[in-house]
Amino acid sequence: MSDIGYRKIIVDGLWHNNQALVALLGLCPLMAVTNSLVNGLGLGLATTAVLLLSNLSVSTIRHWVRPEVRLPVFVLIIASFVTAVELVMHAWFHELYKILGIFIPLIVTNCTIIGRAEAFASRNPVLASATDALAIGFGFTAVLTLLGASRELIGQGTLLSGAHLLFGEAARAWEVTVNPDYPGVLLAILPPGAFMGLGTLIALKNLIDRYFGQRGTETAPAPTPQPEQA
Amino acid sequence: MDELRHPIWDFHGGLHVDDRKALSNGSPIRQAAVPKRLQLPLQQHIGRHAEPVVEVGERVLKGQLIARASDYVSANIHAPTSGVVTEIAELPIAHPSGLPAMSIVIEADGEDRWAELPEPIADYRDTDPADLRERLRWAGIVGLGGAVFPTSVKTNVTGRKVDTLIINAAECEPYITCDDRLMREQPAQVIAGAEILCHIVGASQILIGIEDNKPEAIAALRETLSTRGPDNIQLRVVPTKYPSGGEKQLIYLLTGVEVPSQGLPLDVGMVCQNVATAAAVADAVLQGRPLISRIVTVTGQAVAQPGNLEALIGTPVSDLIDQCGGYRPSIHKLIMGGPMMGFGLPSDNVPVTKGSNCLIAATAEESPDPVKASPCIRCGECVKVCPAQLLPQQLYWYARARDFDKTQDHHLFDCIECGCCAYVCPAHIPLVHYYRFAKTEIWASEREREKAEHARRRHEFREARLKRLEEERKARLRKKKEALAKKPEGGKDPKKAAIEAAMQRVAAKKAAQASAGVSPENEKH
Amino acid sequence: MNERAPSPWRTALTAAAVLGFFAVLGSALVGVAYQGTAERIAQSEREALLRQLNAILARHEYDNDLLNDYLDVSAPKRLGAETTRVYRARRQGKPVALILSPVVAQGYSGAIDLIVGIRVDGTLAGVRVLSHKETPGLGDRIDERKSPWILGFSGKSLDEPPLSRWRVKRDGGDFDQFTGATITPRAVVAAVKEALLWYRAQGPKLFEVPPQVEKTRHE
Amino acid sequence: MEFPVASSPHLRGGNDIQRVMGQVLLALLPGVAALWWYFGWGVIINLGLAIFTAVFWEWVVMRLRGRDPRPVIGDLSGILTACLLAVALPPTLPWWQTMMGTAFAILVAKQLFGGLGYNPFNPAMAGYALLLISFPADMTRWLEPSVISGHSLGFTEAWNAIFSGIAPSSQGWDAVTGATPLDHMRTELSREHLISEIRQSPAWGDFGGRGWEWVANWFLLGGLFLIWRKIISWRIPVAMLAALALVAGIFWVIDPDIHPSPAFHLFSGAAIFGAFFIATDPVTASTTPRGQLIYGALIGVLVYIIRTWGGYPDAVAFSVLLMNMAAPTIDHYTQPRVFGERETQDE
Repeated sequence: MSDIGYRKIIVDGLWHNNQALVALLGLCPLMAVTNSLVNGLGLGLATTAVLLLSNLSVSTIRHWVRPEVRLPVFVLIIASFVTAVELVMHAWFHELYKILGIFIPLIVTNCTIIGRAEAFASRNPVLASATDALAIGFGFTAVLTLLGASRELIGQGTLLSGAHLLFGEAARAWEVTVNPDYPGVLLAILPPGAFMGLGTLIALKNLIDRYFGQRGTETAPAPTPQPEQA
Repeated sequence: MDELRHPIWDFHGGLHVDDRKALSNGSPIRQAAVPKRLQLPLQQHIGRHAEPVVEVGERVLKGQLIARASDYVSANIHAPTSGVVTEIAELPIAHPSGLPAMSIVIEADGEDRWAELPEPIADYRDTDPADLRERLRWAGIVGLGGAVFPTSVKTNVTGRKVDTLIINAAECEPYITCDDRLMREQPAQVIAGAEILCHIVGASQILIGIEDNKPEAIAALRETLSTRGPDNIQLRVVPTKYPSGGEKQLIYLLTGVEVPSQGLPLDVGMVCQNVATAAAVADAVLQGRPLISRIVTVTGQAVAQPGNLEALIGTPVSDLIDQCGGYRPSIHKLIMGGPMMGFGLPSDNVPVTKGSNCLIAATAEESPDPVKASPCIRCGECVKVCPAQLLPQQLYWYARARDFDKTQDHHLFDCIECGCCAYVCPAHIPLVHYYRFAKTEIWASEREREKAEHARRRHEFREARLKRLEEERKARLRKKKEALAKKPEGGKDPKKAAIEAAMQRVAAKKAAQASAGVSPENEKH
Repeated sequence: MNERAPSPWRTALTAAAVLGFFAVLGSALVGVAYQGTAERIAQSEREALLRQLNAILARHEYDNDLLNDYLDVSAPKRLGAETTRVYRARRQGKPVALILSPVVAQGYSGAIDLIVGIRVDGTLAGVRVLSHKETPGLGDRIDERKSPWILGFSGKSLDEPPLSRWRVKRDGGDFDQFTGATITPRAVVAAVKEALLWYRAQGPKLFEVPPQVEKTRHE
Repeated sequence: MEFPVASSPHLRGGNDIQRVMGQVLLALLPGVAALWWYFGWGVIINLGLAIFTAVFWEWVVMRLRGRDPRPVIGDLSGILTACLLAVALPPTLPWWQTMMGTAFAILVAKQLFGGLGYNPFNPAMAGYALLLISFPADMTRWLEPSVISGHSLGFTEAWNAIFSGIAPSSQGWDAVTGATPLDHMRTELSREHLISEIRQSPAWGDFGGRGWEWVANWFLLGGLFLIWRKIISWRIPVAMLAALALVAGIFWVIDPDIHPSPAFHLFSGAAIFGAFFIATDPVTASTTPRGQLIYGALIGVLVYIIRTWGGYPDAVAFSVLLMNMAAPTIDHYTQPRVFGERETQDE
């Protein structure tokens, strides 16, 4: 346990074990809120916050919790943090909170969080667990943001619309309109667009993996990724 | 008219194909010339191959038994003419696999001298059906419609009640006219055979099913029937539709009774025999002749003079083609059997066998080469024509995906491989090919499973036996120790004791084997 | 561990204790978070509501505590909703405008909640959509984020245009409909007209009622 | 002599996919001609655009997959998809929308799933749904039939409208476009007009809208041709139309003032076209005989439900796509009884 490669934790969390693209976890909120960049980013950050807090606490208490009550305890911890995060968002990001609606409390059901608590934090030291939480969280956030951005761009031809919801009034001007005459492909911001968008992102990731995988074998034997030491 | 009083039930699906029978149905049956060299494969029937009873160099007479049925489901083979056995070897035969098979080769001496034949049984009505079946078994008669199942086995209805004998005269495949000609020229022979079969299976009535595209044959049979006394034979004319000659389809057409899925006609109290088989039965019983020849339709656009030949079993296909004027230059394919269910011959250097009812020398227009299959569009044409009411496109889908459990759920084994689905398929998918593939795979895995099961059982027996032997050995050692302890001085000669012990061991081993039911032979395979 | 198996009772009790401990801990965390945010949340709610109202009536046009000067009225026939809250804007004690929330219109696929501001002289201060279920791309252009159509109500009254022309153009009125969708704008126009008619009937006396205590019926 | 061998049967029926698709294309002709008559040249331009796009993308995909594109384009299935889609589009739809819808139909709905035979959803309707959801305003902007407006779009007018967005009249789009009968009916009903009042408008014919009902009739003719040629089975269209008529009939009997008659439902919108040309797409429909009845009937019921209570005026595309998803399940539970299988046999 002492020689955990932080580099590997980070790369796995962001890419090889990306929760949205590889593990296909947390898809319900992912599909539902990614109709704009800001919504995606907002939910991604909220999820990351919960993930970090839950990983930290689970890792801290990992030696004291009996196996038979482990899962209920984890759920308790996660639910508490989610409620706290929800309250905080309600207080300081009111409009975004209204838009994200039910998906904030639903973070509690996001399998990523209980999954990381169980698979990683309950077996690894605190610092490693925090790293894992951040890597996984940012990996998830990146997908949400990317999906939100592409759906927003295709759907209504803008980027960063509603940035003030997250970054304050000053960000109102950040909104980019690519082409004012763009009619917008509504399908992209409606639910079917989420499925197609996510499918395309998964395909893209596989394509990139294959491309580098092939190139790697052609030039030099790339270090084969070790199976995760859990 | 009998047939008018009875409804004809129409089965689901089927095809109206151009029957192309006019090519050959006008030609009376001719005797084919006795070839110089005859090749008789040991397996011309369903079941185990026959065992040769002659040796190379041996002289044989016409009708002499040259290979004996080696099992219950097997058939005798007789010499079709007199001559010398010159070879017993693996030679190419007419078989879809294209693989060679063990055959007996006879060099004809041209004398065509008959061997001594068994007495005719003229009073067959007073003869025990078992004796008549024995005669059919001796004569090596198999189903001549193409199925080549031993007739003596099929007519063994011991313990089952049979009320109807169906005589299959439908001859539904295009091109084939050998049964048609037989009925036109020898109707009495056919009827006589039917009556003998009726007596053997103990049926109370005979129904002859014939397609309405053979008016002359219908007339000839009717004429013969009209001169007969008892009225238990009915001729029923069915509309021409392929595959009305399928056993289950014909039974349904004539009686409205469905043979159960994966069952036999016997399950509904019926036995079905082909007309040519009936004629062969009449030959065997009334004249004591074995099955050494059959009528073969030689037809197709690419043969000069299509016709029907009575050919000795073992005659090379090329001989028959030559006797019909040879190929035309447009020859493209040679098919044995009907165009729907027959198989392509890679070469004409193969013999006619008991099941060879037809040879089609086809031009490319008649029988085009398969084109590249397109994807299935699930149009459902195959569902419409399937006489077994299957879902051919689903079967295809699962067979292709090697999901054989699903193919069986979709009743793969009710498929009669009639080819209707492939005929109508707009995507040109060789559907029947996929079904055969799936069936073969399932059979193979079944055999594997049986083998594994067998091996497992054997292993268990062996383990049990070894354990018992070990226990016995320990017990003996204990006894010996006790005996030694009791009699330290030893009343017996130690050598003698050792021999006795060895003998005991052998006896124990034998007993163990016997109790486990494993004989050394069984252990070998 | 292996030699001395703990009694099942002991195991269960320890487990229960651990679970209980974390339950208390979690509740404490939520409690603290609630305490820390309650005030801020209330403030955010007020700010959000005020932003909505200010979008209709600019901040500088009134000087009273708008959020606390309201009536709850029930006029379902005119305003579409069982209860509509009426905020009363005043400047130096004089009536300026009423803001009605919600006014409900029956759209193509369900209710459309509107917020309608009416100045004391009977002209419209503004109309906005609070929520709707209209078909994306067709009826949803009543939303100011999709098209400026809804902003066109500002300054209109029952005299300008005249009452008979409070319809969409297709029906011979003054208001644009959207291509492909007539039902939605028609419903909104009708609802706004009804709200104005309600105001005309109730008149300035609405400003005289003391701030909300009970629901009063004003048909 | 040596001969080539092949698997039985050695005979071939004359059927092939190209012939099937070709006959469906042929059967579209009367309906297309009627559309052209009532709505002008835009119909033909749309067809051309869609066919061009479909062929282009099929060619590209086959090249990318390293296969010969000719047999795939030659089986006419892509062209048929393009035609079915184009026929359903408003005749002045901007060119890039037509091309986008066709590209989606061919690339995503058909080729991404593996091409002809592997697509779970009807490609033409998938393309249609994409366009309707994305551009509902353009997609519901239909010209008035020439029998009402007294004017049929000439080639140049249609060309300009499609490629430059120039309205084919000096008074703008509103002067030449109108609500489709279904849309009109629903709008008027929402204003609490009675059907007897609504039907007094000259825009109404015998069953549905003037002009529109004749388009439906000509598609019906093409559909009957397909049944006669045994290209499609009667089950799906009959079940679909009967179910639609039955449900509409029930409501109509309850209150004919606010529920349009069954005949209106049958001869308006895409009911007839959909029943014969869309729902019957063999790849995506149910294939068992009983399954086809269920599949068709459920489409009919869904059409009524979505038309009456849904967010879009017509419903054939959505109903068909929804039932496409259900087709494999329906097939599974409606396998025909195999010859000789006992009725009582439990499985």
